[in-house]
Amino acid sequence: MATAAITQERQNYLNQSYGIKSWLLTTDHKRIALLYLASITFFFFIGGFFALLIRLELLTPAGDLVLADTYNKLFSMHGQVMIFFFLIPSIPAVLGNFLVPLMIGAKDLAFPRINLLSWYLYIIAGLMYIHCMLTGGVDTGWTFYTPFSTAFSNTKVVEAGLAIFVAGFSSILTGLNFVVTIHRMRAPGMTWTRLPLFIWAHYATSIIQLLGTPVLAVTLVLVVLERAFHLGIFDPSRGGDPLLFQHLFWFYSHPAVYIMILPAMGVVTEIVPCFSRKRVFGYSFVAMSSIAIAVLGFLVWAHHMFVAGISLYSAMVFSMLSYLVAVPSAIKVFNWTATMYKGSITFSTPMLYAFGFIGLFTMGGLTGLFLACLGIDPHVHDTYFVIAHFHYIMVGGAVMGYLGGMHFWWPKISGRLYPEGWGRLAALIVFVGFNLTFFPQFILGYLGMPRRYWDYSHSPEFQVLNVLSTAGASVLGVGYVLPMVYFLWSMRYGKLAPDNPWNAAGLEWQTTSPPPTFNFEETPVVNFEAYDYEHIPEPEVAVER
Amino acid sequence: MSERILSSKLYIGIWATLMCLTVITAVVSFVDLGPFNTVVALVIATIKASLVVLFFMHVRYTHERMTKVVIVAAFFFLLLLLALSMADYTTRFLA
Amino acid sequence: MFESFPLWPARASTTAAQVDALYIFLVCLSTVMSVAIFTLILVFAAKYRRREGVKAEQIEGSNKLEITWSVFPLLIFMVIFFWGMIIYFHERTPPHDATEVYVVAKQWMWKLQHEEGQREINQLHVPVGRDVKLIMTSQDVIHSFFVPAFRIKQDVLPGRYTTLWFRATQPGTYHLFCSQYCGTLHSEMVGQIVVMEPAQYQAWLAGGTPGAPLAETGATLFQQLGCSTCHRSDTQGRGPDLAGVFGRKVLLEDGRTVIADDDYIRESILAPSAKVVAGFKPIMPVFQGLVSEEQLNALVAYVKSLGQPEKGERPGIPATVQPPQPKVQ
Amino acid sequence: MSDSPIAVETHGPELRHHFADVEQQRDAASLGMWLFLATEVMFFGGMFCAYLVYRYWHFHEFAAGSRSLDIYLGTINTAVLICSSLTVALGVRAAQMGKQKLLVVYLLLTLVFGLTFLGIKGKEWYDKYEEHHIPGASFNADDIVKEYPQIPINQQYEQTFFSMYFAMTGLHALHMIIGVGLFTVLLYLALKGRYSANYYTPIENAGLYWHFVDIVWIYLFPLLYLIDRKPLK
Repeated sequence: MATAAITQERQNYLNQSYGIKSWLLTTDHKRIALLYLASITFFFFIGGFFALLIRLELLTPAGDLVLADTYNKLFSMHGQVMIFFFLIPSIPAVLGNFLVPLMIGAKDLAFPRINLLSWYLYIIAGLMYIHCMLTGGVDTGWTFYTPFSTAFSNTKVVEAGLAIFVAGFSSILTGLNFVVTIHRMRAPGMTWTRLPLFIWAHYATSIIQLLGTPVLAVTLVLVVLERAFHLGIFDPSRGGDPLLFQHLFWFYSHPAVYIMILPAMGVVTEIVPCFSRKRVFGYSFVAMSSIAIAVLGFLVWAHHMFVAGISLYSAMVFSMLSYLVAVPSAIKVFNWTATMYKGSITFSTPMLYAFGFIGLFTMGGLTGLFLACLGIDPHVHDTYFVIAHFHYIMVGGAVMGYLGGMHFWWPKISGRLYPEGWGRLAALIVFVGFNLTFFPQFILGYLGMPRRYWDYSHSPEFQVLNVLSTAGASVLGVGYVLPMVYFLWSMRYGKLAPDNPWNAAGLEWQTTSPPPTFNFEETPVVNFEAYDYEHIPEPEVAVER
Repeated sequence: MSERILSSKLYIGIWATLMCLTVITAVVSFVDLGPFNTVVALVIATIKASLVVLFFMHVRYTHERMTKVVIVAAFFFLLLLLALSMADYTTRFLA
Repeated sequence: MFESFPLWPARASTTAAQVDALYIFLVCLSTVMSVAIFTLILVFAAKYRRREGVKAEQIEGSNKLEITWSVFPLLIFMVIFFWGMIIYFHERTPPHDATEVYVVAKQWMWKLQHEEGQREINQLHVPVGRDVKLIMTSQDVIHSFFVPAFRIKQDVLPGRYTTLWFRATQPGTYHLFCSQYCGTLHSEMVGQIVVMEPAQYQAWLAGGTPGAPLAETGATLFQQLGCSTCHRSDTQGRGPDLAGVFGRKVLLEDGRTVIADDDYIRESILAPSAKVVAGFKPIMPVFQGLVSEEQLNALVAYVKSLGQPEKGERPGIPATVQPPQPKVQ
Repeated sequence: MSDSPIAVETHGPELRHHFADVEQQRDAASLGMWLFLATEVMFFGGMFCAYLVYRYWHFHEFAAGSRSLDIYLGTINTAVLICSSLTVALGVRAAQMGKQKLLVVYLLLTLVFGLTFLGIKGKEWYDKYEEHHIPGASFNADDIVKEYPQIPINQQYEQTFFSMYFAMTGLHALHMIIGVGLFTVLLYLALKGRYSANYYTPIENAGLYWHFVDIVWIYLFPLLYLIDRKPLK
């Protein structure tokens, strides 16, 4: 392994060229990943700010901090920003963009210019959305339910819809790029069964992005047409069926949950073997479960509509199908656990996040069983139970995975080590803060507190749990700011990272940290299986510390 | 890829078939076939679409397995969307 | 400040007991499963933490285990599914003899009307132990009728009826929430369900604002709107005789049959041409925009009250009428 | 699967640096294009789903609305698009053989057919405007109700038919406009002699796009124009 000093002198993708233009016109997937990192972090903190205001408003039962309309805009924009501008691009567009070519031994993604285009589309969408926020915002909830969105809301529905439409194209192009890259750009010897499971997860994610996103796009187009040009498609007073909107919307938006969680599962599947020094238990089952989730994920959407007025019989079918998709998720959890069996486990920050992910995802998944259940859902639907459940999946799951991955690959991305002690502390704070924020919401939900309530002075019995939740949110906020601070700090002051600080398997660790512009000095030839930890020495204690 | 170059006669033959089918489908729509009018219209449309895909889009001659996989996958998911949505609409008002 | 701090909602309907039982089962199951997984992880983390000189043991995987932990959860899931399905079907099939209450939702209030004519706003009085069926529609956007203490919820849609039923078991006052986001004052679209002992309820009915029974209001409207000129009991009417239609199968002009339920009658008033009864022409005027949701409810209640034909089995069902002329689909 | 080594560093201008060879690059471009078309299938699929639902619910109105469309213009437009598909296919063939002049001719012909289609479509839309069949405040289907007294028609549901008609043909036309733009650029580049028998991927992929848009119309034609043309009894 090269010593730190030599690493820094070598040319890499960061010091290859300088200046704004070299970034804004780059086609290097690694630089584009960093562009995405900066932009999604920006939106994460905007969405987080909205969340903060929501939690503050709910501290007291009365609607006393903001106006009702403001509150409605806050939760709508919190949802839209977090989902379309943070979670969906988070792992794929940052870590996936950075790592997919590296992991399969390619010089770049198949279509580097389209990759840059997709970032620009994201930025255009972001600017459109910011414009929408600054000129009044949108109050439809992130779900745009008709006929409220098309005939009743007097906010900027069209602008928000078009912004998300454009963001969708950015997401489609990213997925398209990944699929082609994974099919066509693998290094010699990198067979499908040697692919890291991170790649399998991204492949599955890309399938959803390709086949689901266009349906959302056309649905938003129809909403815009109905609102702006008075076509009668979803509005019952113009002959339409509002439930059709919900069908089309959830056809994308349920699989979209898997766009958010599958890549995080991929990250965890890289971290757990590395810190257990073991190959993944049941490689092919973990790989296939990703594909199964992607496909089955398309069959379950109407479980969001059990009380919406759909037919009893289709509710039955969708409930049963929803249980099918739980099986591959369970398989993954069991396999991660089994991977640790007889390992040689260390507890670095990424591993702590992986533990957190498994724990929170398990709870999120199990509460999903409640919601897919025809007997329970009518009571807990549209209550805080649902809020808690999907935050356990999307924040407890996806964001934990994202942070774990950021820590795991930070040395590769930046060429520097983050402060391990602070990292562990932040992981702990995030875990504690998260549970404190969202666990009380399960109880609130079963008690019957509906979601999207600005004022609950008619039912003050909800207050204690809301106070707990708000307290947790402030802890969680600290937990999220910390990594940003020490990552930024480490870019300048962090110790120089060796090429493979964790002694991890995988091609991305065989190149330098940070990698050169074309990733590998020589095209790697793969003659080993994935997670070949048997033949890799354990890392020096220095990193472990 | 390096596709085979097809003869222009083949293309023109396909084109002529497509034109004929277009006329046929328009004419047949005026004949009362009961519920089969829709079926015939859709079958003809599917034949036409298949001709375009297979010959004009060269899928018949490609050695790429993935192209076919992508086409089949796209229509499979489209069918899922239609079938599962209709599962609701056809049974919604059953007593 | 914190008057009460409940962790479990009141349980005040027959459905609530069923839902709670399944919920408790699921909570136990989830607890067992998560505790099992967390324990395993913690035990592995402790037992197999890195030690000097001890190497990890490489294990490829095990098909047996994989199949076990796929099939076994699936079986449990199917139990949950069937259990849930039974409750759902029960909850979604109102008993035939239930007392009916018409609910009209609008931004941001609930308007309710009893069969007996009492109108209420944001409040519903019901007696203990009687089945109550809610027939609901919305004047504007989608709302949702949610009573946590009854564990029931149903979205209320514009342009059609949705129904919900319950049988209250405990006297008391319970929350009524709108749980589908419906605009600015969504969180103020709340009300109360007052469950009373039957005797008290009778007293309340007697003392409440007098109003004509819903069907009676409907009958008046039926005359005023001129419906009765065509819908007559002699066979001269240009529209089908409505006596005894409700709840029966009706043969349509295009060969389909439908059940003449609330939704069908509603649709036939608002958009008469959509499902024309066999043997009649689509000549009825459209009443969309001419009648309010409340008037519509009254009309539906009236048609319903025409109820069963007398014992003599009048051929009240247009299905038996011979079509006067062949028709195009 | 191309598992060929990525070693060649020197390459011609048409090979991008990160590909191993021209074949890998072309395979990638082709797969990318097909995947894009798959997303387009789902994009139109959402609308087909809406169409199917409402046609099932409001069959009479859909049938009457369909009758009111101009079947001659519809059929002619279908024929025009099929002709354009032929010229595209022949254009790709010309490119494959490196016949640059022929390529230019076919590209031009395609543009002519494409614009003809849009022109006829525009005429049809204008007719709808004249007939007050454009959904919105001024929508009025009295003429249809009068013309087909045998069919029970609800004007609101009739509006739904025309909403679907405009949404579907509108988004199809938008795709046509994009296609015309694309082919204009190709024409310009072909005139500059950019394409050869070795490099014609853009022609081929734009051709795939054009054929796809044609296929969408092949379905839209019977679904919108031919719902029910049987003689009324």
